[in-house]
Amino acid sequence: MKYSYYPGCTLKNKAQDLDHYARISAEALGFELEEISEWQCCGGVYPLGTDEIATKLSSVRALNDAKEKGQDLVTLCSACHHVIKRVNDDMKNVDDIRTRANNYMALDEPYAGETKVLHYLEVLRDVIGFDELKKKVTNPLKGKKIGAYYGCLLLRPGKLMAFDDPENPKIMEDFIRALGAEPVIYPYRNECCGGYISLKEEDMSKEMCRKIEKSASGFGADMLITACPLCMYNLNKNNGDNLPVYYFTELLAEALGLKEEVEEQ
Amino acid sequence: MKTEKNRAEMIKEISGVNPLKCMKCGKCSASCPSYNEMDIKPHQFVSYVINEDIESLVNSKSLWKCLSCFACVERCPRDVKPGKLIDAARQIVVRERGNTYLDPDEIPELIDPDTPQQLLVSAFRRYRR
Amino acid sequence: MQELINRAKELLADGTVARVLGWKAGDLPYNPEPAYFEKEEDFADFVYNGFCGANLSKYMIEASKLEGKTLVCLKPCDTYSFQELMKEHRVDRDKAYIIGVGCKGKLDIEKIKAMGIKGIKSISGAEIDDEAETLTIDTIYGEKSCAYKDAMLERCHVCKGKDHMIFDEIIGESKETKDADRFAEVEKIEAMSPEEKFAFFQKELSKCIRCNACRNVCPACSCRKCVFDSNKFDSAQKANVDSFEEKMFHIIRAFHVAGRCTDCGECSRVCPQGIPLHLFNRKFIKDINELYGEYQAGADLEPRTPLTDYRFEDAEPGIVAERG
Amino acid sequence: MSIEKNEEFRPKIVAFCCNWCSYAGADLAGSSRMSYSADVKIIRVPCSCRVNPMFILRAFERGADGVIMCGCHPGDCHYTSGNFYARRRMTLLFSMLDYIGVENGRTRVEWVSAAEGAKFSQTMHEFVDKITSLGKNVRLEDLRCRN
Amino acid sequence: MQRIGVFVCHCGTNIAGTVDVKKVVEMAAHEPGVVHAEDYAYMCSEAGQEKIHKAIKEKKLTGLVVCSCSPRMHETTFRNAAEKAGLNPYMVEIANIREHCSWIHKDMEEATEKAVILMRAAVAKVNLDAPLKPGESKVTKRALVIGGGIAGIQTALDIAEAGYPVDIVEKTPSIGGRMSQLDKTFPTLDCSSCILTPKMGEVNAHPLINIYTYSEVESVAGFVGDFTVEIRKKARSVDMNKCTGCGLCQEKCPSKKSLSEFNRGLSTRSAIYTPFAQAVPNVPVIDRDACIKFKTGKCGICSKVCQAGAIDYDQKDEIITEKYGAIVVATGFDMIKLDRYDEYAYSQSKDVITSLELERIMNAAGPTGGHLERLSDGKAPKEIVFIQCVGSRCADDRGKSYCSKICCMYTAKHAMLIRDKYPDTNVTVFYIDVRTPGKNFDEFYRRAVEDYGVNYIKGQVGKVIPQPNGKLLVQGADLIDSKQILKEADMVVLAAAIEPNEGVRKIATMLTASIDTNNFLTEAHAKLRPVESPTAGIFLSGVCQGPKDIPETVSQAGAAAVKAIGLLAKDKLLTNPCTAHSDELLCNGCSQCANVCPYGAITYEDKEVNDHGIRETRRIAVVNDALCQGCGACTVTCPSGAMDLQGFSNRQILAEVDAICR
Repeated sequence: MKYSYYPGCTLKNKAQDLDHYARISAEALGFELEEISEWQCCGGVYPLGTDEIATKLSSVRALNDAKEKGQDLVTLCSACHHVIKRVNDDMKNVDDIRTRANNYMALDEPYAGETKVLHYLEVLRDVIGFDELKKKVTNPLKGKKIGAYYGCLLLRPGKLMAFDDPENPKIMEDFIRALGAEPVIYPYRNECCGGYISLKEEDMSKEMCRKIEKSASGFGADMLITACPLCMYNLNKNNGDNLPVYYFTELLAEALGLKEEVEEQ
Repeated sequence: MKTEKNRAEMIKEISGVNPLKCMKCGKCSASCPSYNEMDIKPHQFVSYVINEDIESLVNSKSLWKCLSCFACVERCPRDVKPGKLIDAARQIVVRERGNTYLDPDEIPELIDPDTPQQLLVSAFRRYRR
Repeated sequence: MQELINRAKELLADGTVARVLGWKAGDLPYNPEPAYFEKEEDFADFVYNGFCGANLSKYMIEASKLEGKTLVCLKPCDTYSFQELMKEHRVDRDKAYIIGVGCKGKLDIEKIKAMGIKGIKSISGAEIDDEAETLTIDTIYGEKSCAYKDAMLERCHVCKGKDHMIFDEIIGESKETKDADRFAEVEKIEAMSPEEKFAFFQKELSKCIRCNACRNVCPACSCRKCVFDSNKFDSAQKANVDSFEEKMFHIIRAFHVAGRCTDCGECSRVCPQGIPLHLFNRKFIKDINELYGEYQAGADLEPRTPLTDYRFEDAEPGIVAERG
Repeated sequence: MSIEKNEEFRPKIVAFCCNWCSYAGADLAGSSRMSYSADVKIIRVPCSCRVNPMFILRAFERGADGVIMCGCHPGDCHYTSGNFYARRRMTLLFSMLDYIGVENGRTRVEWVSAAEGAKFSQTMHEFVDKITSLGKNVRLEDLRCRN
Repeated sequence: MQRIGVFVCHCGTNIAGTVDVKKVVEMAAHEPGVVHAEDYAYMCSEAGQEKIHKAIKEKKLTGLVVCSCSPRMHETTFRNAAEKAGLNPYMVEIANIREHCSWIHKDMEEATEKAVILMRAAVAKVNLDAPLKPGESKVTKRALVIGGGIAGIQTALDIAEAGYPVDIVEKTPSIGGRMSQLDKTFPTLDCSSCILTPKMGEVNAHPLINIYTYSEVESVAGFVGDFTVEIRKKARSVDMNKCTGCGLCQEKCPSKKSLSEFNRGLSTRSAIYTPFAQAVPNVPVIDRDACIKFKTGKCGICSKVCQAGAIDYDQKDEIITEKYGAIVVATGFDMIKLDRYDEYAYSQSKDVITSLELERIMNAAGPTGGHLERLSDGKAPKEIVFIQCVGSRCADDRGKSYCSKICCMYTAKHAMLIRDKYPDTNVTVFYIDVRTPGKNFDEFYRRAVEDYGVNYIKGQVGKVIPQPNGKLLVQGADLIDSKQILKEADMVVLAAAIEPNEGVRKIATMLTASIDTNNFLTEAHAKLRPVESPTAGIFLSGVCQGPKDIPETVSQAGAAAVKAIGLLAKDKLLTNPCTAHSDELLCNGCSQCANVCPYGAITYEDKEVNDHGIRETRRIAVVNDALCQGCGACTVTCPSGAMDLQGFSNRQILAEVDAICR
């Protein structure tokens, strides 16, 4: 199975781990991520203004690229996923945005939201299946108590992201279970880490991350996983190193027995 | 200079929000992680738009404290979703005056070796044009 | 054909049937007409060849009222009409002995004439036992020939299939003749601008002389008395003028048979003005297929047709404007 | 030589309303004083399923510029299922009119409940605007029927 | 040719203020068939009707057109007036020149022009009217009440007291409904079962009331006065006649792990059970999904211990067919599911509960024996937070658009009861608005605040955050003080929205009763006919029609009973004569019309006809006038126009079309 893959800016740089482990795990699980050629940055945040067009075009390009290949589009980074999924929804359902975006793009065939946007976790859940994943785990992460940190962008707005219950998600917990570890459910897993605000309002972000971390460790987590490089950065920067934070793909690779190979190489 | 009425209309148009649907339940303010940092609270944004007091909104520091975390958007029972109004007000600032909350010159001081690109990209999108 | 005649005679003789409904030769080599055969000697005129396009199922409405069984020869496509009429209690299955006759595509004399073949004396290659590849036509100007396919009725190019839906026995082979898209013509019109569409139908329908041939031949249009002939709607027919009345007639006619029309194509075949009347019926069939799911009238005996059925989630009428 | 009077185009619009929902909705629009154009004339029918395509074509033939049919919302029919049949009939009829080149804004179906006076008035506004923009129905009128 | 009289009403200035009524009268005189035209200030008044009477007599009128308000308002008035003067009432047509004309147009010229056209259309229709005679149908003097809650109980008692037999069909094993689950009732704080149980007993003992519990309506046929209903009596597995209600079987039943429906899943029950101690009838049922005997074939303990020999494992569902003249729907409500409101952590913490669950916890017969305790650890809560409007007043599809009406009051009740019984427990209520219209209601709420010190905070809660120490952190807004509040609570109670009981849509469909998008049954008129369904013979009682509290429910139950009694008291009903008829000379007998008839009113007969000298037997559609409701679906399906509708015939509607387009 082959998917178009949109890595996003940070995965080519600070978050290479997130990308790298995802790719080798995919291979082991029998699907392929074909990187979209010449993708452009999604912009990091979804432009809420209904009159914004230019800021949505990079997403449309990626989406159209996948459409032309007849593939579903897979993303990893929560922010990219959020932006691309919502732009896709606009292209499908908002006449005005679709018309104007297509006018800009001047494609051979207008793009109208045909591409299906999937998060990597959705591929694991809906295509591979967590039961199937469990069978492929060679190095179960026994004894690890892992708190899933969803953050805000993956889940909300629930109706558009259609990823999981926005107030009580379970996809990452099921993922953790499939890897052989124990998920720790804590109420702050869908609260914001502060996001881009950490640039100028460090204290606010610090306060938020502290709450997340306290809640998670209070419920017994000894590590957190995330799908977002910015969450990772904020959490790492602000938690007194008590609770290590990993990309979910890193644990996936570890459970599939691929991590050592990499390290050896 | 646009009138307050124009600017209120503009906010409604950019956001696609009808503030009259608000029933003043305060669930947005109850959900907001940045509540304490805000001078104009999320639920108050609605009445400021209804009352066409946009000048106060564009001068509010709340614009720069909102995380766009969509908690209010998710939970608003009336389809008002104040987060969208806040973003629209922010758009008015960055579009109208070329005013920004982030100057490229500030950047070197604000970053560290681990700062992900995503952070800069996102901040630029929200804070300036 | 001989097999058919022999079998018909046999069934007449043993009293299984009281009469046979088939075709007898006309005054020209290409215009056989429906006829009853009741005695052995009547069969001298019996024909069944490529020109026997007429759908005999409608005749069974009257035949059902006669004493005894009627042997009726039905081509595969005619059997759809017969089942539809059964569904509507218009024909009596017990009064029919159905011989499913083979069909290799029926011929359109207008097409042959359009090739410039005139003064026809006789035509060979159109018999049911022939391979149906080439027609050899003896004319007063000498012998001409043409490909069987090129002389086929439009409806045979979009044939529903060579299987009989209902029969007591089958005589003769049938051939798959479908080589065109059933809805291509409809799609072509759909793609036109409103002005072009209007001009197209205006041109076609202005030819209508309200001879009612389409209505009389149609197996679905079998009302005892047509609304256009009754005072129920104050809609008694008027003389042809270049105006709305004809459109109304043809739209309503198509609407009345929508969901019941098997697309047998008889309306277009018999129209003396050559109006492609099947384009109305087929538009409804296409819409029904697209909006309410694939449906072939006469393919089964389920009582509900698309217009006497519904789903909660059916499309709204606004879809017409939406799809433009 | 006579001077042609430049009269404003006033469309003739026939509205078929079911007795239970839409006619009552129109009554509510009236008692709430929600105005709409006087060009709309309502014919009361027991149910939208009573509307025969012949009625609609007849209206056009006699010079109507637009025909709208209103009924109970699907699922709320007073007779349980009438509007479902009406919906299929009208969908096919409208599609056919579109197919023969009639502007497809000249016909409309709208579901209006007895509680939706505002929607009734709004719908009539929109429909009248649409018909006004389409102008006179010249494609379907039977000139012989003109007085 | 008809002799038509046209009467134009001024309706004071309601019509005459915008429509030039004189002009309408003048124009009417030119219409074909019109022999009389006049106007009057109020046609519906005695004097107006007298004018009609006089004109009919003097001018020998055969048809009337009244240009006035909506026919929905006064058609019956004018039909009666015509009848009094000896004219067939169906020879009257109304031109609605008020609601459809004068009230919506401002320009006199425009409105007058339109009024004239509407008058013309009505005249055209009357010209084709034919006298119609309503048929008669009998009334079965028995009522069916669907639902055995307080609404159904009250309705049944009132009908039975008037002397008519009543059957109650109740889905669960006992009557009692939601009210039996409540602990105390507002605003008087009486004990709910103390006032309900006697009524349940009364119903049970009433000679004219028959209760079918553990039963459901399977199908409904017929029409007002003559419904035929099939009731499925589910297999109880216990013989109602033999059982003494001793309760030994429940005690000995080894399968005790099923969740108690009555206790909202907060406690368990045995597989053979009565829902609660005061159940009526006091006869248990076997839950076959939980019963070991049914699952494995082994066990049979209940049968062994039952001295009355009442256990019957072979009992089958039974279908009872009964005829009724009137049907009252009293199907009640339930709380919405909260799975889309997980910001309140309902599925994540046992200490977040709904108000109805709290009701059970507070009740002495409830899962905690009436002690207020946390379900997680059994500890007494010291800090309780109530959250209002959970799923009510919601614009998106997570919740309901309406106000559930009862929550403000019951929350005040809960707060007060807790503060009264456990004075050291603090109670905080997060509210959007406190809605207390009703006798002694606001006083009640104020008492909660003033006398019991309940802390009311105006603002919603954003999130309930379970803490590792088992507490619940409630993050809410205080809109008055402009503060975001973080409050640590031991228990959170959600005032979940109420919604009509599951299955009511199915029942409404069987009854052909209208139902709205929220699944509340629609009343025939919001103000003037609030307890009747638009479908004749169907009446509405209780929350199935809209949110209401107990006193309102009881009032409505009584009102529905009176309406049903009014119907049952009649010996005969006149049927609507506007029915479909098939012209036997045109009918093809094709069966298409029967396919679309929602009432099964069309059948086919082989009939000998004489078609202009040709005699033959034909299959002909025949309409049963008593069943036909006059929708007209068949008329459009009929291609030959054989099927036509009296009072709305093809030619009449076409005449109206022609008149409007003229």
